[in-house]
Order: sequence, then C-alpha cells, then structure tokens
Amino acid sequence: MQYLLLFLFGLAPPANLRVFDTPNDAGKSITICWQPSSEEGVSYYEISRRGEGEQEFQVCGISLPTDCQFIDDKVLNGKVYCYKVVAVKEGERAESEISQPVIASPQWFATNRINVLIGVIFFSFLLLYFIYHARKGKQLFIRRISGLDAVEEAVGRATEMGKPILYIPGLGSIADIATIASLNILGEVAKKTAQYETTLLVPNRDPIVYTVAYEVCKEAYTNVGRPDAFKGDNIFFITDAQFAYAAAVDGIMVREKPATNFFLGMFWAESLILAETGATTGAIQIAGTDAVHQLPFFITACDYTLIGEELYAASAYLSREPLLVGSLKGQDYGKLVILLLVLIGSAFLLLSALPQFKFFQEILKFFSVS
Amino acid sequence: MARSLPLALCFIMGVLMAVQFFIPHPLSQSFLDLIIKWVRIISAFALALGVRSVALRHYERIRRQKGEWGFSAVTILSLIATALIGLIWGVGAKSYLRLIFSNIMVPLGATMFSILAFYMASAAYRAFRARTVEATLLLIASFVVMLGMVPIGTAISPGLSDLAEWLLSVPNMAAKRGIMFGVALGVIATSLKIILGIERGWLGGKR
Amino acid sequence: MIPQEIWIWIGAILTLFIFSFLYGDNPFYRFAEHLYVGVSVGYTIAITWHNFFYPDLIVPLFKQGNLFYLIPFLLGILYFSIFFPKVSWLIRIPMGFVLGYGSGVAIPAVLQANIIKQMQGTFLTPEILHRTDLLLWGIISLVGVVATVIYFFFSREQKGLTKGFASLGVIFLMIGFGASFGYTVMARVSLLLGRIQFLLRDWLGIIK
Amino acid sequence: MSFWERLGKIDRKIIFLVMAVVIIIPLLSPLNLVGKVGRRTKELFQAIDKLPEGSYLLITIDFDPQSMPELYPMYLAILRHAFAKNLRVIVTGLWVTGVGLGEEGLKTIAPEYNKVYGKDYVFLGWKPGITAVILGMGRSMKETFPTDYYGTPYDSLPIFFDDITYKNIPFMVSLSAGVPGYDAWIAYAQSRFGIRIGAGVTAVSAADAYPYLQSGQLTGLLGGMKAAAEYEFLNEKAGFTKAFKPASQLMDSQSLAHLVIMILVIIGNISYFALRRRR
Repeated sequence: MQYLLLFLFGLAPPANLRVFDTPNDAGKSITICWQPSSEEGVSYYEISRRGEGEQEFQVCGISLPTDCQFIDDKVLNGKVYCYKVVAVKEGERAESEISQPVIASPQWFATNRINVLIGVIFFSFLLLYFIYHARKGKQLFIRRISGLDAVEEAVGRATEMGKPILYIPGLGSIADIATIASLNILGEVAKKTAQYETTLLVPNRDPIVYTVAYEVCKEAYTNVGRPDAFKGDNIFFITDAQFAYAAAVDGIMVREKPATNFFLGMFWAESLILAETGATTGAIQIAGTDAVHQLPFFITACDYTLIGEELYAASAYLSREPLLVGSLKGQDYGKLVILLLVLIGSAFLLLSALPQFKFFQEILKFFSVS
Repeated sequence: MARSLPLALCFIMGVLMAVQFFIPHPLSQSFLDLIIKWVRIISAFALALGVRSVALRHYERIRRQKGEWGFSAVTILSLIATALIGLIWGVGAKSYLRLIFSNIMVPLGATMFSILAFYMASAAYRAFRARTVEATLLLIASFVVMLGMVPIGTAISPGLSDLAEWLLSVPNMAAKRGIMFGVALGVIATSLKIILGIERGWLGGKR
Repeated sequence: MIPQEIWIWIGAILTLFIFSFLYGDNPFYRFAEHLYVGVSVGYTIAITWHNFFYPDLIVPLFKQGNLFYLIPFLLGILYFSIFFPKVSWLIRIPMGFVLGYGSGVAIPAVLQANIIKQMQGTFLTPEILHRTDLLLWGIISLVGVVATVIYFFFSREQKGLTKGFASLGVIFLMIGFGASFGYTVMARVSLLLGRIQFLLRDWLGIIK
Repeated sequence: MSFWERLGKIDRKIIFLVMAVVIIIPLLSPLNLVGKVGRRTKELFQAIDKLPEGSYLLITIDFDPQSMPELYPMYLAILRHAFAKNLRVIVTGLWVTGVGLGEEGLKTIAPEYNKVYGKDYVFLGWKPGITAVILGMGRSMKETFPTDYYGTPYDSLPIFFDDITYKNIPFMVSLSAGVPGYDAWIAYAQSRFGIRIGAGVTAVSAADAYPYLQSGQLTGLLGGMKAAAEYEFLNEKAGFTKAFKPASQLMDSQSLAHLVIMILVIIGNISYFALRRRR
C-alpha cells in the first residue's frame, strides 16, 4: 500500500516543520527541525529561507539524509524569516510547507549551563562555610601525608652535605593551580633553607612564575630574619621552551649535584627527563603534581610523590594555616557529595530500566554539558 | 593600597570571568576575546623580565670568567642572533627564523624528548621490583600494556591486546577519574580563595 | 641561503650532541644545551613581538590611536616596577589581573569538564544491564572511582572502613599508573625511532 | 659483588646501548610482524569508508614535528584512504608548526591517486585564533578562509561549490598531539554544530580520549603508531594502496624495545628475589 502511495504521489515531503530561535546562543541563529521523509534513499535535504521583504526563497544550507535538524546561523537578529525544507532524491523534489515566521535574538543567560551554576554556588558555599569555621579557630584534623615529613629531612640532609637544594616549581603558568600550590610550598622550603643557610636554586620556565617565585623566596628569607642570606641570582628564568628548560635543568643537576630535588607543580613529558637524571646523581627526590599523566614517572623515579590533590593538601599541611585547612575539609565534603550523587544517581538510573521509573532518565540530562 | 588594589582587581576580574561563562550574548563573547588579548599583551611584558634574568646570569659568568663561561657566551650570542634574525626578517612560514626553528630547535627538542625512551628503560629496570602487592600490580599492569600494544603480544595471546585496553579503560580510567574529582575541587577551592583574597601567597609570602 | 644538505648536517650533529648526554655530561652536550637555551629565548622574543606585541598592542594603540589599549599597556609596564624597591608592590597589579582572570575562567570550566561531565560518565546507565560484561566493568569502574576518591580524604584518619576503601583506591591507582607507564613506553620509543630514522635516513641515507 | 648483585645493578650505559641496538636492527632489515586491528582503529576506518563518494573530509593537523613519528603516518594513511574513496579532502590545522607537515603530506600522496589541487583537495594552512577559526568555519568557510594557503581566492577553488560550513562536512579527523586538539574541535565544532569527529592521537594521550569515545563524542580513535600500522594494514587489505608502510616497519622496532624493557625488569626481579632468599 505504501509503495502504491509513493508511486502515486512520489517523494513524501518533510513534515512537521518547526522553526525557533536557537536557544542559549549569541544570536544570529535559527534552528529548523522537521520529520524526515518516510522514504529511504533521500539524497539530502535542502533548507531555504525568505527574509522579511524578500520575494524569493534562497537556499541557506544542505543537510545529510540522516539529519532532521539544521541550524541556520547566517541570519540577522530581529529580522523576520520563513523557512522551507525540500527533500531531494535524484532530481525528484518534495517541498515542505512554509514555516511560521521566526526571529533570531541573542540570549543573556545560558539555561543549558544551569547545572554548572548550581555546582558553582553549592561548592562555593560549602568551601566558605568550612573556611569560616576554621577562621573561628576550630581545630581541624588533617591526616599524615607521606612524603611531606621528608621535606624537613631533605633540607637537613642538604645542609649536612653542604650541597644545594634544587626546587622546580613546575613548568606551568601562574594560572595553573598546581603552580600556586607549589609556590606556597616553596615559601615554606625557603624558610627552612634560610635558617640552615642552604643554597636554594629555583630555575623557572614561566616569566611570571619567575617573578612570583623571586618575591616568595625574598619574603620567606625576610620573615625568618635572614634577608642577608637571600641570593636573588639563585632564582632565575631559563627559557620558556619545554625541552630546552629540561636540558638546562639536567645540566644543573649533573654539575651542581644537589642533595635534594623538589619537583612540585605542573609537569609534562619532561617529568622523567628531570627525575631520572636526578636519580642518577643520588639526590633525594620529592615530587608532586596534579598532571595525572606524569604521576607514574615520578612514582617510579622519585623517593616521595604527592599524588594529585595531595599537592594542594601539602601546602595546607606545611603551613598549618587554619584557613587552608578549613578549605581542605570543605573539599572533602565536596568529594563526599560527588560520590553520593554518583551512587544514588546510578541506582535511580538503573531503576529507570523499569517502565514505571522511566522518568529517572532525566538525571542524565541534568548532567549533560554544553 | 599595596594589597587592597591588586586584591580588588583580582576579585573583579575573577567575578567577571566566571559570570561571562553563563552569558551567551555577543557582548560577553567580545569581552572575553578582548581580555584574552590583554592577558597575552601583559604576559609579553613579563617575558622581558625573564630575558633580563637569562642575560644577566650569563653576562655575569662571562664578566667574571667564572667556570666554563665560554658556554654562557654561546647562550648570549645565539639568543641575540636568533632574536635579531626574527625581529628584522620576520617570522613567516618562509622566514630565516622558521629555518632556525625547524633545523635547530626541532632536532634539539625532539632528541631531548626521545631520550625518554632510554630513561624509561633504566627507570623501569631500577624501580620495578615486586616488593609489595601494590608494586607487583603496577609491574604486571605495565607488562600487560607493553605487550598488548605491539604485534608480539598478539602473537603470544590474542586476548592480551583486549586486556591491555581493558586495563586502560576500566581500572586506569577509574583511578584517573578519582584523581580528577579531587583535583577539580582543589582547583575550584583555590581559585575561589584567590578571587576572594583568602589565598594570598602570590602577594609574596605572607597571607 | 644555506642549502638543505648543510641544515641536515647541523640537525644531525646537534642530535648526536644531545644523545652524548646518555654517556655522561660532556662539552658537546653543554654546547648543545646552551645553544638550545639561547636560540629558544631568542625565538620567543621574535615570535612574541611579531605575533602578539606588534599586532595586538602597537597597532591598535599607536597606529590607530585606540586609547583603550592603554590599559593592558600600563598593566604590562607595571611588571618593571620590580626594579624600583619603593614601588615594587605595583607588580602585584598585573599579577592580580592575570590571576583573577585565570581563576575566574577556571571555576566554571573545571566544574563543567572535570566534575559534571565526569560524573555523567561514571553513572551506571540502564543500557549496561543488557550485557553482563559491560555491567561488570561499569560496577568495577564505579567502585574504583569511589575507592580512589576516598583515598584522597584528608580530614579523616584512615582507619576502619575508610582504610579499607583507601587501600582499594591505592590498588586502582597502582594498576592505573602501571598501565599508563606501559602505554607511554610505546610513545617514547616511537619518538626515539623518529630520531634514529632522521639520522639513518635523512642524514646518512642508509635506510628507506 | 656477587653475580646476583651485579644482575641487579647493570650499568645504565649498557641498558642504553642494548636499547639502541634492538631499535636499529629492524630498521635495517624489516621483520614484518603483522598485528591484529584494534576496535577503535576499525571504527575510524569504517567511518571514513562509509562516506559517500564526493563527500568532504576535513583533516586537521594539530601537531608539530615532535609528534611526527606517530601522527604523520596516520595522516598519510588517512589521505590514501580518502583519495582511494574519491572523497574531497580539506586540510587545515590549529598548530602553526604543523603547516609544513600538512602541505608535505598532500604533496606526497595526491600524485599517487592523480588528484588535482583545488578540485579534489585543498590546503587551507593555519590561521591564528583557535576558537575563532573553529567557530568561524561553522558560520562560513569562505569568511574564515577567504583564500587557501597559497592565496587562491575561495571562489576560485572548484572544490567548494558554495560557502560551506560544518553542515556540509559529514566527518572530520583531528590528528592532535595536545592542546589545542580534538578537544577543541569537540568543544566548539561538535557541541555547537554537531560535526562527527574522529581523532588520531599519540599513544600516551590515547587513554585521555577514552571518555570521549564512551560518550560518543569521538567516532573512532587512532592511538599511536600501532594504530597507524593497523590503518596501513587495512588500507592494503582493502586494495587501496601498495605503498611502503612506514608505521608497520617501525612497529617491529617497537616490539623489540618493549621486549628488552620487560626482560630488564625480569632480570632486576630475579636478582631481587635471589638476594632476598639468601638473607
């Protein structure tokens, strides 16, 4: 019967044409949806539009036979348009009806990002709540982080051996949070080297990080009353080229033979070039990064490795600063919430396999991002 | 002033950028483009400080004829020469600078990078000892993947490559996600503290 | 100006200089290292000038007279305040600008990409109920994520159930690290092969 | 030092030497070890294979010479496949340092299939502004690239029948060695314009791409040189080419290198357990 109809009427046109202003965008865009022609073998759909005051429809796009949606983003804001969609098959054409008029406009709020907004607000309150509590002087517990106790020992060892300490604040920029954490730890390490009068070498790859590292060290030496022991030349910039930096630091390691190497911050492929060279010079090596890729290499070649978030925790742990400790507690609760949401969400989603609980599928939609 | 002005600027920028994320309007997009441009300009100024550091460090060595100062001369001369060549004759696809890049910097960089193949062998030999259960698991996982990634592994057992892929996509991915959640919250927390002026390490030591 | 032949020789010799570091530190390596540092800094200077500084600052500010661009110009200039101890605090102004920008961009972006998106990927979905293997892998993944996250709880002592999960987390971490290590070996050997091909093929011409 | 101790403390230089030797041997005389084709490689191959003749295929060179050993053979293999299937190939890239590679690949492969520049394939080069370029191509290819790499105006290139956008491109492959790479294409081109994307990445970052495969954002993935060798194998099997298979030869060296590392680790452990038993 269907074949007979097709024979009689030819190609079926796209039906249920819907046009609307594309949501959550910067304007100048209209979305066109249609129900595909029932027939197999449509070659493509041709979408055409007619603007206010124009006589003819003009082709504005072509879409694949599998599509049932087209976004026309070459329209003007505030102008009225009409659309039609033509199914094309080997010269045969079937035109849809002409759509309702539609106007494109930009939006001021991305409703599809509401999940991110909720997350930002929720986590901000959680963190601020615990920071606020910490500020009121409530004692908070942090567990031992293996590797951090080694910091003191490492500085002491360098002093005994009369050799320098090499501190790499990572290869990231100041916008990498790992760099910030590293610079906090650098401040603590610098205080110790100031007290022990150990040489502290800080080669840098990022010029801005270099200036901050310089200030941090100077401040640390001043804070423990040894501004005279501060040697600005020992905090220096090498180059911003990743492997040139690695080559130069390798050179420093084999020539200056530091007793301790710190690799804390953001690292890329050079991680093992640095850590393995350091291992052969016999230095104690303490590494830490949130670059998940480089962790296996630091774990293999270094004596102690701070894994991911441990790097952030380390700056709180070393400083024992109540505000930082408070934020750690907040982060823990944040992780707990994530875990609970994942577990509960999974349970509901599995339940949605049953027809009467199908609505739980909406959970996934909430977590979709754009 | 010395603290409040930078903190205020940091706060304003942070809030503006976070809010920008939720506004699709073209005004918000062009604002983002403008700020990105500005950040690049500002960073270019910081580079001057870095260059000064390099130049001073090596100049000092040459002046005092300290250690193997001849190598410092290599750095200074090549720095000046490359910069001049680039500044005078441009940086286009057919410029002299491009030649220097692809015939000096690329071989040097690629060779430094490739040294890792040797270092991975020596690091694995030195450190992969089945001392504990965890260390043994690490060792076995690395073996399975190393074998699964090459034709020899397929020759030993056709399932090896699937097992390697499974290790990468199931336990490895679970561990990475676990780390990622923590790291992401750490990033959010630190960023928030920076914007609100709670984290002031960057102001120089004191909080 | 310089024929390609000579450039290949230069590339090959520099490659060998770097490889010589595998035997130990030596003057050849030092030469290559110092050359690399110098050339790379010089390169960055030229690129920064031509690609950013000139088109994005000099042209709009001085040639088109767009005074709006005085703002990044002045912010940038403030970096040099570091040389004048009395006003050296001014360096914090551009730093505050850059940090505020970075932090503000990071918060929603990280939340979206590394939390919400990853949570979506971690959920067990009804589709996996149809295949036992997928169901099993999904459950293992979920357990792995939970255990790893618990390992990173800092404000609780690791004892009892927490300790159990944390140890399981360590097992996942170690398997993950081992797998990544094995995977990376492949990539690094590939890179080395690239260099050896350059030496044997492009330079010496003894292989295809 | 006892034998067992010595076994646990082999000099690094000997390890380096052995590695170098086993890597060089297969390059001098190939062993031709043929592997099995991975699922993700097959997915990408099929995605391209199923494109109708004459469709556009966008290939983006998002890598530089440092990742050339892994990604360049993929580029060549995909080009051979595309030309054999008579697809129209558009090549561009997000890395300025990748421009030379993009051009070189086309110049090498196009003559093998008698393809004409401007009609069957086009090279758009590189433009600054990553996001702007990706988004721009979604609005108008003509506005984004008023000319090709060689300065030919857009309208004089017969490959473009009209001002095209992602709507007209059924599939693209991003060969990416880092940032910006396939994630940028997913974030801007796919999420906004819905283009299907396949990726070729270095082996080390392949694991990063798995979440995108699971979520369906990526269709097919080539991870490292093994995948490139597999693609060469599929090309040859389908009769698309008889050319020299660079990646397949390199896989031989790769296999031996992996074996050496494993043998070294085993030797280290033998020494460790022998010494522990004696204590």
